[in-house]
Amino acid sequence: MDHRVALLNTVFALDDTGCVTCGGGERYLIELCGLLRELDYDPQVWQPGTKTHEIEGIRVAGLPWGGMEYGTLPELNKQFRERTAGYDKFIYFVPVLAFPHVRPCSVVISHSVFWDSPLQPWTAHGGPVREEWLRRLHQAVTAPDLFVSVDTNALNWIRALWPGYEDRQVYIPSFVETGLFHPAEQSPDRQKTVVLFPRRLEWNRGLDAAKAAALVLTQRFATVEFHFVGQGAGAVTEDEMRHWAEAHPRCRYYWAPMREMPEVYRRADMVILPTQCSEGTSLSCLEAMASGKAVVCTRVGGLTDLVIDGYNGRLIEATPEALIAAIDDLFRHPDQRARLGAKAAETAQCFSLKKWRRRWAHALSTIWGDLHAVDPL
Amino acid sequence: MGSDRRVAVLDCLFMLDHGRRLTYDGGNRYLVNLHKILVEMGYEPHVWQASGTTHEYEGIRIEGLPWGEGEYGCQPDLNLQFYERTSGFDRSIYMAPMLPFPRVRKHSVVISHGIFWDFPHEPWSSLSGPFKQEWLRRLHYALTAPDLLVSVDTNTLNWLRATWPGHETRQTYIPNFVDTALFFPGAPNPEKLVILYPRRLDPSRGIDEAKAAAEIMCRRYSNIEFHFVGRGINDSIEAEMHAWATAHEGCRYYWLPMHEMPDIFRRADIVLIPSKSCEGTSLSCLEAMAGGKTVVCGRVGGLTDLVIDGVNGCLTEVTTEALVQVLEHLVRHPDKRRRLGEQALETARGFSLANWKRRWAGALSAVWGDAE
Amino acid sequence: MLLTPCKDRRVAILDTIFVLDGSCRMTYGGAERYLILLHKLLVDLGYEPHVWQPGEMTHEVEGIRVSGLPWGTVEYSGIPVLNRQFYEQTTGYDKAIYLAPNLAFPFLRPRSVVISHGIGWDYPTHPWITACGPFKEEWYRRLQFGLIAPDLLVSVDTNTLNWIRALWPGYEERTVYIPNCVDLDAYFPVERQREKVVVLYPRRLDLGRGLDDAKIAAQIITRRHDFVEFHFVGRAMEDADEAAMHRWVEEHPRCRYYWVPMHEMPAVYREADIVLIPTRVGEGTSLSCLEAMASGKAIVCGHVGGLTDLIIDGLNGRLINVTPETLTKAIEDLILHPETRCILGQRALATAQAFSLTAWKRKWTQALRAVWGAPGS
Amino acid sequence: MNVDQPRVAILTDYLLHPTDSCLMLTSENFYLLELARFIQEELGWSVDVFQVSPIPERRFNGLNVKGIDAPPDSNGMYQTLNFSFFRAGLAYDLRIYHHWHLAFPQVCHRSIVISQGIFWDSPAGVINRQNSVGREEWEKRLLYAVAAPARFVAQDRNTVNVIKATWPGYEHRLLYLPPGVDLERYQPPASRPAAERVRVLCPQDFGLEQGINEIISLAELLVEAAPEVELHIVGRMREFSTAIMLAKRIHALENCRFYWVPTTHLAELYRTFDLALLPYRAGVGVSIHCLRAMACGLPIVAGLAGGLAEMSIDGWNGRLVPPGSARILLEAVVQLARDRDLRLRMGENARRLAEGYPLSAWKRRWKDLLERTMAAASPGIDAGALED
Repeated sequence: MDHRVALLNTVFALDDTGCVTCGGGERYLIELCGLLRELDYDPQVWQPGTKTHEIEGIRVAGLPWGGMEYGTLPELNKQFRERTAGYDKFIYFVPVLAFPHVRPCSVVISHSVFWDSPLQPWTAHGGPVREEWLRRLHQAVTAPDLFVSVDTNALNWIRALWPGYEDRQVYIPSFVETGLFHPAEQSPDRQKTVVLFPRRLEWNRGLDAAKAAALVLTQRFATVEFHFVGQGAGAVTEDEMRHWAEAHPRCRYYWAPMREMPEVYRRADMVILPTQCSEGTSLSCLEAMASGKAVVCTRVGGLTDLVIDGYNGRLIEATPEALIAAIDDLFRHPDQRARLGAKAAETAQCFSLKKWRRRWAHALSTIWGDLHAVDPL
Repeated sequence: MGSDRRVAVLDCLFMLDHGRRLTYDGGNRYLVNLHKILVEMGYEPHVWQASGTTHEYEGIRIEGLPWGEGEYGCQPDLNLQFYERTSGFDRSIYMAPMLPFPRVRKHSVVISHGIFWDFPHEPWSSLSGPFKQEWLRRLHYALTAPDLLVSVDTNTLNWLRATWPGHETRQTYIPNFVDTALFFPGAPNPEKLVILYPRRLDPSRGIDEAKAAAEIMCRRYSNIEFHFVGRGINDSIEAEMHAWATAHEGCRYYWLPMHEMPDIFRRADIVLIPSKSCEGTSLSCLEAMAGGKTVVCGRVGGLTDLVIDGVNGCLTEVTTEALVQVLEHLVRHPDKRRRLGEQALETARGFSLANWKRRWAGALSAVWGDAE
Repeated sequence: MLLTPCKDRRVAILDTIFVLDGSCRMTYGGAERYLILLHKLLVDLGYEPHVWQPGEMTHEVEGIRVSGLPWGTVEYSGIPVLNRQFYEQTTGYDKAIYLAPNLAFPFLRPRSVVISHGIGWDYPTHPWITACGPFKEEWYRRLQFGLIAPDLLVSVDTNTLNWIRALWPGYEERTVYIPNCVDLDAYFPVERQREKVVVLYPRRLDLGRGLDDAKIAAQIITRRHDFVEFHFVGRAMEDADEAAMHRWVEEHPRCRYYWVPMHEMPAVYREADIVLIPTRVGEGTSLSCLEAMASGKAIVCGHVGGLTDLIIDGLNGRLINVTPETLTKAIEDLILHPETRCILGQRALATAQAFSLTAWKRKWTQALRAVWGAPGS
Repeated sequence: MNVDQPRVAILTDYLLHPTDSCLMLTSENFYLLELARFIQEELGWSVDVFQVSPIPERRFNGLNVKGIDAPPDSNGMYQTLNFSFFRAGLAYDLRIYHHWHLAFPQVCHRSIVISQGIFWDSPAGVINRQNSVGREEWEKRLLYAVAAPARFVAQDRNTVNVIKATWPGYEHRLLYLPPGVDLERYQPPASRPAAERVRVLCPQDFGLEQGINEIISLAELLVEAAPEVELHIVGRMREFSTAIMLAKRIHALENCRFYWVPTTHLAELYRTFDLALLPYRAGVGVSIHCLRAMACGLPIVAGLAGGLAEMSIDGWNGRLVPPGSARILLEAVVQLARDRDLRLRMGENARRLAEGYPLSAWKRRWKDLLERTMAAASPGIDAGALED
């Protein structure tokens, strides 16, 4: 049996020094490669680019990638197909990579319904452009042997549009390292209440709603502090954010490397994820939950797979008003905060890395088990 | 191709064996004459049509075929029945444009009698969306799949070229014919000026405009007579026409068997062909021209292949005002009438049966390559 | 959103069929229960609701005035004539509620609210999913109108809202998620020790609800484990189907079929150990699921529609892609592990607390205030 | 469900006549019986067949044949049949859709769809009679039946190529699994002595596109052109009344006969012929008739259609002719009838070609496919969710 697995990725985000910046996608990929190794597979990653990198022990080779068409990368897809002619197991890291060609025994991963934004060109378009985009999406969803979705949202969306392919679809929610992210042993400083926004500084992650809430609530309560912890799309965004935070009392902006994040979560009293769109089962949300924090999430995408409103967190409408009301409520009721946080920690156990690995191992065995090698002719 | 001389001919509604109403349509005459050519060329034509029985018409044996449901103006079941029955045949002719769908034999010819989908009341003209598309798809197949498309007018070919260009090498223009032995000039009625409408009583043939013009003209001129000669598609239309003619002085309505038509033409002074649509190189027009009459035609379909305005007849918009204007002009200028009539006669000679046969023989030998 | 306060307290409500003409008999399905609750809430808030439905007669049931309207025919899943009649009848009203999106086409009263009970077209044999071309487009057009044209869309699950967002983004401001609720006084757990294990299927007898899968699972499991009983409790759409079900249970030992009036259902749930909600298609935040949760039962759900808003796999129940195999496996796991059953049941009960009637009323009150302004002001 | 003995449900349209208990003698049904027998006898699994019929249950040839009373709709689609089978099929471990057009709108999990060839390539076919909306719908559903099941079995290369050209990007879901012929049973005779008469085998399912009218026209032409040739139309029609009509037409032809024989006698019968004529026009996958005839050492005259082209190399093991013309058939048949050496040489080649399709290989491939499909665990449940 050939143990090699060819994996096509969009691109590992690299910072200026050539080190990988750990966004959710990158962490997912690194964990997945780790799991594959443990299962005795040998993962090889390709991505658009010209150079070959070695990232966390994973060999990442560059491929010419041509241009983008209707959100897909046909040239990259073709190059990948040609370079991996000798392989017989494949993973396409996002659906747009799985067009026009998928190989037998291939897996495609959906990380979210990413096209639910009014700014997303394909949903905004009508007519033949949208139809063509949908056709390609349909193919990327139905052609692979296994479609792995991190949330039920994508599966339900697909079912309501193209029903009848459920048998080859599987829901594997994201993971959290419960060993790293765990509740604090002592309760945090009672003098202040820290509201944490642990996301990238992006509109679709709800940055604007969070800022609006910070303005109102720091005015309203003298003991509230807002911490914005995350990178921006560039230095300019981050500088802007820094200036903004400096201009507003008890608003702070910084970012911490991955290894310090557990502590950042533990220091918070509540965590807000006011996502506007394009969300799966967010790693940040899971980490906050594993840290035993009360989370305030919008009811967008995969967040509803993690949070049940009033049971293990708050699920709110995606407006600043709703966000303010929810934070206000939690601020006034520390007991509720504690209760939700405890339930959240319990919930996070269902999304442990260990379970995630077992889910993936099982899913892969259904298509890559010994009996499922390529059909001989 | 082998030595088999048989030709399978599929006709749609050569003779309606249920209604017993012969409409003396051009189609019948066309088939009879085509049959004659085929026999003369040494072929053995076998004719099928949608019918429950087998019968004979002018010496032609016509076999019936089940025809199934009409779909999008086609009779696919009739077509398939024909296909199966003629498995031993090497040559076939489809007498009307929609008949070749969905399947044609090799070495087949289809005949277009003119564009018939340019009338808003025609069921397929007014459709849109997928139904129209499907109708067009079938029309496209029927006109492009056979080895040869014979069109009676240039209008059809021009439309096809503009719509689906690139098929020109498999298309040919064979205008209709007139039997000049039957249709020849004669002296009209000296007392009255007779204006003849020799067509079916059909809106697409301009019957309503002709009637309105007749009313006006008869009011203005006492020495004019309008003759409407043709059948309606049902009894009530004919009864209505009778009532109308009785109520209007100078207007007459009747219809006659085919063999008496040459005489009718001879007795007329002016012949009206006020078609608004669905027209090829009209036989009636050719017959009137062969009779040396002044023809007044609508500017549609194949009529423009026959008539050049002011040279051998008049072409006009089909509105009551326009018809009245043209007719008045002709009534007042007998010289012009005579001149146009002479030129019409001259023109008609070019559309003789002999020429028609020669054209057909040429076309068939080109596609079948084995005329004796 | 219109915030103009209105003096008129009347609310026009359009329902499909609430009371059957001639019998005065109500079919206590989920939709009927919803209407009763909503009607009561409106009255409590000081409104005067008036219900219309297709039919010829006027009824008074449970204190609700119901008037009949001519309905014409069904077109593209909608009832345009009924909609038009309702519109004409309620010209004096300035508040309206449409109990389903297909009722809200083509005419809408100002300040109208539409309720979505979940996505019902997510299966290949759905009449409009199987359609194509312009007909399908027309169906989509009307569906979209019914969902987004009213001033407020109340959805019982996040799935519907996420689906809409990914297909027609930009309408989020006019939508709100109000999950269904459960009467925690009526549905509660009991302590019990016994030998046998009762598996309950408390749904309508319907393929989409997983009846066929449940029957096969019952057959296999009762053969393997003699201490397990299966109870199928629910009505079918047709008498013949009920008769067939009666025959089926006679042939299968330890399988039972019956149905009970609404008020006896809590006892039926209490009697069970495991509850199956093996939905394949067309589900919102199922009342049956909530009732089972409130009864503290271990639940096996299909990962479909709104069920993922209620259940987190392995935390407070099981989520599976329903086939006879997966269902059998999930049930068997629970049969063999009483302690797991117990934990899942406890957590389900805790979760159910978040879906109380009080919470539901609060959410509805807020939502209505947003579109109608404060009542009586 | 017995773990030890998996249960297989096969869906077809008509294995038996819907009301009379006779087998519809078509190439596809021979295939189905062979497959069912193989699964039952050699894999030891159980098989039930579902088909269109008002009769709920019948026994045929050791098979339970279950009827679903659901004829096709006006678009030629078997929606109701498919749906009823979807429900009934849940109780089985593995499902086989014996025809492509039966596998929509919904296939069960763990299903195999078999294509019997490209069935819409006739102008007279059901798809060509639809408008654009109807054709779009057909296309959508045909793609669904390729993309949704666990495996889509194509028996001929034509199907593979058409799918590749129509929906590029789905070819990996196909499994090319050519048919097999029992080479022991279907063998050429020890010798073919020269005879006066030339006997032509015309195996027919009487499908719309199998050229029965060309055969009859050929018979008429042969009276003059080659009176020594006799045509034997072998097969059974679905409807008795149409069979009578056909028999009457054929009765008038002295050089043409029409009959059928039980499957057990087929091999023996086939050996007595000199060549086989399959003037199929369209709608054909691989033809088991063709393979059997070749295995018996008969040169074939075949129409250039569907999967037949794969079996016939013009001038080597027979003639591959453009379909639809009796005259072209005449030329090919007369050529072979007049030249005994050519016939024998081509017959040997035909046998050689058939030897490339042994039944054993077919069985091995099916066994492999069935076992793989059977062994596939469902990804639809997280087996470890309840563990720590």
